[in-house]
Amino acid sequence: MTNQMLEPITEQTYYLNMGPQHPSTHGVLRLFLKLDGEYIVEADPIIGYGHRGHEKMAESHLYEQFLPNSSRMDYLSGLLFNHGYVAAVEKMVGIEVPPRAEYIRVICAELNRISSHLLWFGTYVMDLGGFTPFLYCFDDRENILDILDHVSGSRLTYSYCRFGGVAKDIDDEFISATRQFIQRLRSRWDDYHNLVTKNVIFIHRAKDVGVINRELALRFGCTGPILRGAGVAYDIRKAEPYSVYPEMDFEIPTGTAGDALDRYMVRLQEMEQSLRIIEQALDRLPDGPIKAAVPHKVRPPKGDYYFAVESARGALGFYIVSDGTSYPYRLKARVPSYGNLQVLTDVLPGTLVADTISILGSIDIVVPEVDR
Amino acid sequence: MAEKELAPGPRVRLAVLEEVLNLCRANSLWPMTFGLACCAIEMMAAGASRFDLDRFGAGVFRPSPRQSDLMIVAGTIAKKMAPTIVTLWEQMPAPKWCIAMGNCAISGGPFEYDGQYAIVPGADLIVPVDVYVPGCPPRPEALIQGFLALEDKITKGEKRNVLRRFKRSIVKNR
Amino acid sequence: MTNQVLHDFVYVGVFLVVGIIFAVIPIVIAWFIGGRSSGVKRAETYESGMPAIGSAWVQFSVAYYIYALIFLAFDVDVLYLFPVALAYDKGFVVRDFIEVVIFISILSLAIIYAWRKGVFTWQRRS
Amino acid sequence: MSLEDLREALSKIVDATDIFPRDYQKDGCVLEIRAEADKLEAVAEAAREADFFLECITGLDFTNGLQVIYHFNAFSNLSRVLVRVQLVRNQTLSTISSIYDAAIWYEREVFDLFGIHFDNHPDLRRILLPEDADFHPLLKDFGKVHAFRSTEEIYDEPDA
Repeated sequence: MTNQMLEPITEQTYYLNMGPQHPSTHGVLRLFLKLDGEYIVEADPIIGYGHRGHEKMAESHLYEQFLPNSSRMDYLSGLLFNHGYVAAVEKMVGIEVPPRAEYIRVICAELNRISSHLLWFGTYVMDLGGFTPFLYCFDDRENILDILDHVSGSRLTYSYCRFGGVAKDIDDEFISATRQFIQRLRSRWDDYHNLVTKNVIFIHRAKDVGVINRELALRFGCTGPILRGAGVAYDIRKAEPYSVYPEMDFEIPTGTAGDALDRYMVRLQEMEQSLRIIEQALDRLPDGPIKAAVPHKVRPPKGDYYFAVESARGALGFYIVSDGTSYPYRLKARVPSYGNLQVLTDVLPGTLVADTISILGSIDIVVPEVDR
Repeated sequence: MAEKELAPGPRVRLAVLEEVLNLCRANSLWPMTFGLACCAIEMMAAGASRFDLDRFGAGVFRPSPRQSDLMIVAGTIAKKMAPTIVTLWEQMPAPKWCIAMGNCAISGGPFEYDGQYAIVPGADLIVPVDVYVPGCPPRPEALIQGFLALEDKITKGEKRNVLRRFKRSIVKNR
Repeated sequence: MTNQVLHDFVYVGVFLVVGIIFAVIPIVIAWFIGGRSSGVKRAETYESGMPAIGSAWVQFSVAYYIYALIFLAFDVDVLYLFPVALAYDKGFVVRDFIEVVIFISILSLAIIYAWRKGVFTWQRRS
Repeated sequence: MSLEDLREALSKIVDATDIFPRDYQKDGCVLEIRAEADKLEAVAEAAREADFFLECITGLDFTNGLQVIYHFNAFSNLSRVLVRVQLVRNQTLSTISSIYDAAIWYEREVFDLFGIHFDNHPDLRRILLPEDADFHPLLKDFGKVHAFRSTEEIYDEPDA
């Protein structure tokens, strides 16, 4: 009985808000952590700080008016979202897109994927403490932004894909700049590998950290580099081929253990595959019109449609219910980061606070895409 | 926002000293890393190697409001985020300025329509804004133009900012 | 007390007073000319913009305490090196060098011991 | 093929009239199942056995009641399955978060935006809107929308 009295009644767990304003949450994500010293007992990602109400907005706007919204959901792969939304509506209405426009869309989509992966690479390594790769990557990324700016007019939030094709034709300057960029980025790979992949500190921070195996990815609905890091070769460009991807020959890189290092390697190899796609698309670029004849106000027939596209973060799907008018009745964007982020509630408990930064960085989310 | 009660100024105001201090403050603005949405990426691009903000002494992005004297509201202000922005603004030490970057921070931008339930249409409804940088997202050069405009505001005139080599005013003798 | 000794203490006294003044003056100046910010949440603890939940005065693991001890081991070590630096190479250069090396190696034994015991590794609990 | 064994597993749960094969090219899913609210858990259990993952849960608001759409997909080609559950105005639905953990957030989002309650959900609270919000935005009677239709007007075949 006596030592019962000596038992100090003190609270053990410490609540920490890795809150909306934090350098490594890549936006306004709030991680509410229950800590026991350095170890995380429970993690609850609280989202909604970047919620703009895209889906409600779609219900009172024309299909054309929702075009700018589509690239502002995930502004890092804006063109992929744009392509997804436009292709979904085209499939509903049954518009036939000329081949040249399809090739241009694939080239620009892959360029946008590379720029999204480059930004992820820079900010991920900066979260782990290395500042120089951030400057290398932004330097490369600026080249892509110049190329896409030259043809679409904007650097980040594109409305380049239109119903029936693309807004502007690409010219020789675009093609030569892209070929130059491919050479330049290929010469960069060994810089990145020497600077980061072979760096022992980075390996210690990323190896066996945040292991997400196939079963966990299936339970949480994770897609994209997280799923491919766990060893599942699931890529919408191969699983549900769209546009001219069936004519491109590229592999889907996969990891084995599903830890942060595997996700890192998968994304780097994906950038190389995207370069291969761009090269093949440039070689086989057909001539011809870049936009099909499309009614001014698109009026899809009644019914519900689902169209999936592979965005830089995973399987992006647009589920549109149309009531025959030129306003969508309901538009649901199935964003990959929503499932990817939720896996944190299962992966984080038991790890260190320092590992949270590495896991969150390796999952690569964009918060306004999660919040829609 | 209620009539903005002016923050009490310094107890003793020495004109010459104030001018020298403003010259130093203008040329070493420390912004707070506080990106909400797409404009944050352009802010990072402005801080990166091509559009280097360090040329204006403003490249030191401090994560905590306690060590920064400039808040860049870069992105859409959701209603859930508004109280946090006000808290961060109040936790910043005295000589502090605010740049509203992008149309969402200026007036709600592309997401403002009647029936919008989720965003605060404009940062000036919750925090006193000094410089507005329009664009969706504004290019990094536009953000740098905003920085130069803020520096002129602090030193009350471009000609008095002797430490600066980049002339913002296009018209020669403004 | 011969006035020679008193004379020495004057130096110490002056040094002390100047030190204190040198520390206090910037605080006073800042109090006068510094700007003042206002706001309800101005004095709250900064936790990424959120109100802090729960108190920080909780029991935490002993590993932090051991870190502090190890830091102390080397901090005191540096303290002793200051006087050595003053009287270092006045003759007997080799002897002084060896003495300092022995002194530092004995103290760094504490670090090696702690390292072997695995204090620095944070196991990841599954 | 996991889609085949899912199809005959489902035929045991839901009577055959409610399973419609759909043409992938036209509307993106291969199979549509119209399930009642109480059969939902059995359908989710069958999907989990057939190695499908929960792609998303969507809420729909019609004049004659609400609908909740579950999309399941597999890590293989062209195998998206759509499960449609018709609800009356404030009928509660049973949660499938014990089978698919992804459902925890999807159901919280549907509750937050539509007000549909999922009973024995681990922590059913708002996820996107501020905690003190008292409205469900995506309902058609909230704010400005273009049209408020009934299910018959949207889906041609008569409601089963």
